[in-house]
Amino acid sequence: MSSGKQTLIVYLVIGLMIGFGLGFITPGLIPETQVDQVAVIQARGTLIVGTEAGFPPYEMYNTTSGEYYGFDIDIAQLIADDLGVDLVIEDMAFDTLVAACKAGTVDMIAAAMFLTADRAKELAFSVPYFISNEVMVVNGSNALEIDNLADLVGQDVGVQTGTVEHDEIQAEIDDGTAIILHTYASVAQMFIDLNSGILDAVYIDEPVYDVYAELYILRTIYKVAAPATVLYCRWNNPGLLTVIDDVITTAFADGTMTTLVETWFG
Amino acid sequence: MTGSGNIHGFTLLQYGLVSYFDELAQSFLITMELYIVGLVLGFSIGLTFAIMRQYGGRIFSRIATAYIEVIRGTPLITQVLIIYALPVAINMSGIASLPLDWYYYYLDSQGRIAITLNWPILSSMIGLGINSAAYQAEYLRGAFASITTGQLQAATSIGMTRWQSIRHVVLPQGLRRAIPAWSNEAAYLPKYTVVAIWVGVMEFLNMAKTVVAKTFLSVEVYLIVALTFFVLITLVSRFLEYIHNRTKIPGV
Amino acid sequence: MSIVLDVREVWKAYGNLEVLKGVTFDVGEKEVKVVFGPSGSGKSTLLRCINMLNPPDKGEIYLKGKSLMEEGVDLNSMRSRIGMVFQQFNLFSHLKALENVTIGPQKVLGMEKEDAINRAHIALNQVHMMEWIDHYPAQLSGGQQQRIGIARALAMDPDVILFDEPTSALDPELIGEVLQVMLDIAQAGTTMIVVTHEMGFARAVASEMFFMDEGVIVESGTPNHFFTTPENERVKQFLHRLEVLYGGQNTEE
Amino acid sequence: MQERDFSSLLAFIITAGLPATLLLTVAGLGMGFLIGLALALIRVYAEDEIAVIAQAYENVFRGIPVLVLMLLFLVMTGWPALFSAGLALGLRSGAYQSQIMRGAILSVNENQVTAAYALGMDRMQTARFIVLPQAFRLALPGWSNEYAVVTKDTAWAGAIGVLDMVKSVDYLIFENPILYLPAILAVTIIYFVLTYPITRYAGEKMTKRLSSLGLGGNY
Repeated sequence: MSSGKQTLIVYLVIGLMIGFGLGFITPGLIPETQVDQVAVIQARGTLIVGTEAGFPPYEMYNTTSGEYYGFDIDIAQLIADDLGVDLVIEDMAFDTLVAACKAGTVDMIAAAMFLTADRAKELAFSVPYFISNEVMVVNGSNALEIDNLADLVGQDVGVQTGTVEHDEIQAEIDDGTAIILHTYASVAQMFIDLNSGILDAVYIDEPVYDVYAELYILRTIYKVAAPATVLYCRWNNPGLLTVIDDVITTAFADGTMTTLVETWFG
Repeated sequence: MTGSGNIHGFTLLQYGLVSYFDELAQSFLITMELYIVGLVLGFSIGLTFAIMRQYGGRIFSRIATAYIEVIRGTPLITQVLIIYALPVAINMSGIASLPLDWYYYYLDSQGRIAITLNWPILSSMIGLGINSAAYQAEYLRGAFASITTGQLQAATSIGMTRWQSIRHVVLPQGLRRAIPAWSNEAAYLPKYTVVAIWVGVMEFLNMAKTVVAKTFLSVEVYLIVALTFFVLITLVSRFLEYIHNRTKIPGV
Repeated sequence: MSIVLDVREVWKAYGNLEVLKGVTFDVGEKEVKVVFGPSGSGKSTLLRCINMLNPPDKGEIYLKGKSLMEEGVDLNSMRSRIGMVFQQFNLFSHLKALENVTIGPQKVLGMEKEDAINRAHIALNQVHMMEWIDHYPAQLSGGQQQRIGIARALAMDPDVILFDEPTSALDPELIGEVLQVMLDIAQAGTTMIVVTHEMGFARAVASEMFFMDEGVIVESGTPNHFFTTPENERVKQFLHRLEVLYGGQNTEE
Repeated sequence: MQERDFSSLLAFIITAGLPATLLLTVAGLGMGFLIGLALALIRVYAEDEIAVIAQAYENVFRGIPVLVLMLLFLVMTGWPALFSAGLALGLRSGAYQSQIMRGAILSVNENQVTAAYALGMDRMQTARFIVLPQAFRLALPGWSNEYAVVTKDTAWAGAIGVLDMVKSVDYLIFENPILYLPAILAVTIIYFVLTYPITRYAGEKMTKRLSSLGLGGNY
């Protein structure tokens, strides 16, 4: 092969890479128009909700019936009912949820997702529907005690990729604390690894810890209030956001929310 | 695509992806570590099985064939997960309590711990090694098989033992002949190091996911990852081609 | 007698190597022309030039008065009127014997399947291969394959068939059956150009023979002329070598 | 919570995870076939300038981990994970199948083309009736290999949320962590059952059959 042809190939390859990248970014250069997402959803007949279904008791998968269930699923169902459409759950890795919602794969995220400034820049968020804590979990036999995250020096800590807990540990590492971070897509695998000794600690939402505490002998060594839990949807469809907010407010007003919280967290 | 009306193409600079360069570079070292150890391990195991399959007699040849077929017939992901889960299962069953939170590290320029080896990384390396071994064994065996029996007979005729003739006649010729096909396997192995993400190793793609989780620049970051792997594989491929051309022997 | 093929001053070179240096001859209807000569003399190239598989550099070739060298000639339809039988048979390996013969009439001449099969049956009968039509080429002997190759050419009902050393890749005991078929179709009135060293065949059916050497026709004449009074020294030597190789039968009579 | 024994575990993996695995395999292979065939024809028959584009396509899609491709398509297209995974597998398999087809086309004996031209066939007819039918047969062992590769690579789709066999293990181990290892072993065995018989059949029987047809190996 001549060197001229080789150069040509190199240019073409780079061109292809940039080309198929730009091809998808370009739509972002066009000013966004407001979309009546409610009409789209009602025409389609389904509300597509993104979640990560390995997060009890918020969202789980029933291996017998093949259905998704949990606190968030029930709330999503309330919204689907209000819209008069069927609920469709798209289960995906937690760290891809925001991108998937932005790209339009899902209409809404219901994944025990906390409200953060970074996420709010990307997606529109509902009124809070739940408040919980973040807890650092160790094995029952582990004598480790900490006062703050900086005391975790030299510890193997597991988090789910893309969670606020992940952010906090990463920020702690960036500040110079020598924490050994393990990131997981699957919370179930994370607890198995905690149990088998690969991890020293797991940093996770308190309600999830409560569920796993029934399976394993666990202990919390650190607790901090978590940001509010909200639902997310795209910015450019105020109609859908209004419906979501209305459903949550109504659920608080008529006692539905209290029942749900008691059912799943009681 | 945000409410504040950002032009997506410029967010790359605005968010300062550049500030994650250190983390990404460090995780890239893990990827390279996985690649090199996997390749070397794969070559050692692969060479052993190639010799066993070609010259091992009935039993050893059967064993080698079974190994190669089973590994080639199952996904790398489950292979790594099985290796990873073996001691985990032992610990969970309560039979023994294997220490799995050991690690080797060095301190980087900011004094942060940079992990070089722990159980997730080691199990990924072993997984990559035994997987690659099956493919490398097939390429090596193909090269050995292409050496005529005349060469072996000639070796026997001057009184060499079977092992001597393999060591001094088959290997020098066979390894050289295997280079083109072997290079292909060697050049494309970096792609498969991302399997380590399944067991939580902070390799390149996993760090990229962490950056995405903070910046939400998913398209940009994944494009950078894609481009990095593409450039890496192209460079390795070119390098091996260059080595091959430099070490040619006429008639071999 | 009308001229079927007219070859005028054909030149062909591969790079610096001149293979054909002005070859001129013609073939009349129902004539059999035999070309022979040492290897590398350009015999095969001549055949490949005639059906434009390797177009000549210069010269003229006319098939029934129509030039093959003109610009804009539909070469494919001209080729379909020139049959070719190859040294290595070149049967289509993925097709059974019958399909090898029908594919030309069906796909090139656009015939209906039944018509193509009828025509193929006639051709296959001529080469005595009807029993073997369901076999793949790899299941046939070389002689049988070559007979299918001849049938494939015959089924196109071409104006002329070119034979490129049709028996030289065959084991000696298989040559006879192929030569017999070639004799039969020659006697049935097929126009043929045959590159061969089978002098017995040449003597039996050739209307004219050409001796080629170094890209030119050195000598031409009837079989009788060659076997009794060849003029050129190279021809004499070549015929003598054939005699040594294949025995004295060539110069009997 | 539900306690599971090995057979009900196997039943769950098969009912919940296997359909996506099979669907992705079929989609990836099918799409890859069309792309691969087109690219191979371009590389063999088209002008050099265009053939280089096909080559660049191959290099790009062979040089990127399939999981990265899946993630890229997921965040770019806004399609469900299953589609993104299928697209990634198909585009990538196209690059590999192009190489398989190109090798097969090039190993069709030159004699066959000469004979076809001598019969009066044009380029298109020769490609369609002579070269491609033989090339498809010659490509069979390569394809059986690619089938195994695509089948195994569907496992990556679990990482972007497709409920395949590997992902189904995630759901199981929440309720039955002790089944972690058995479940992965079961998935591995199912993959082996899916791939091995076909590659073995194609690898041995098909090669023998091909050489009995005088195709492959002889030339």
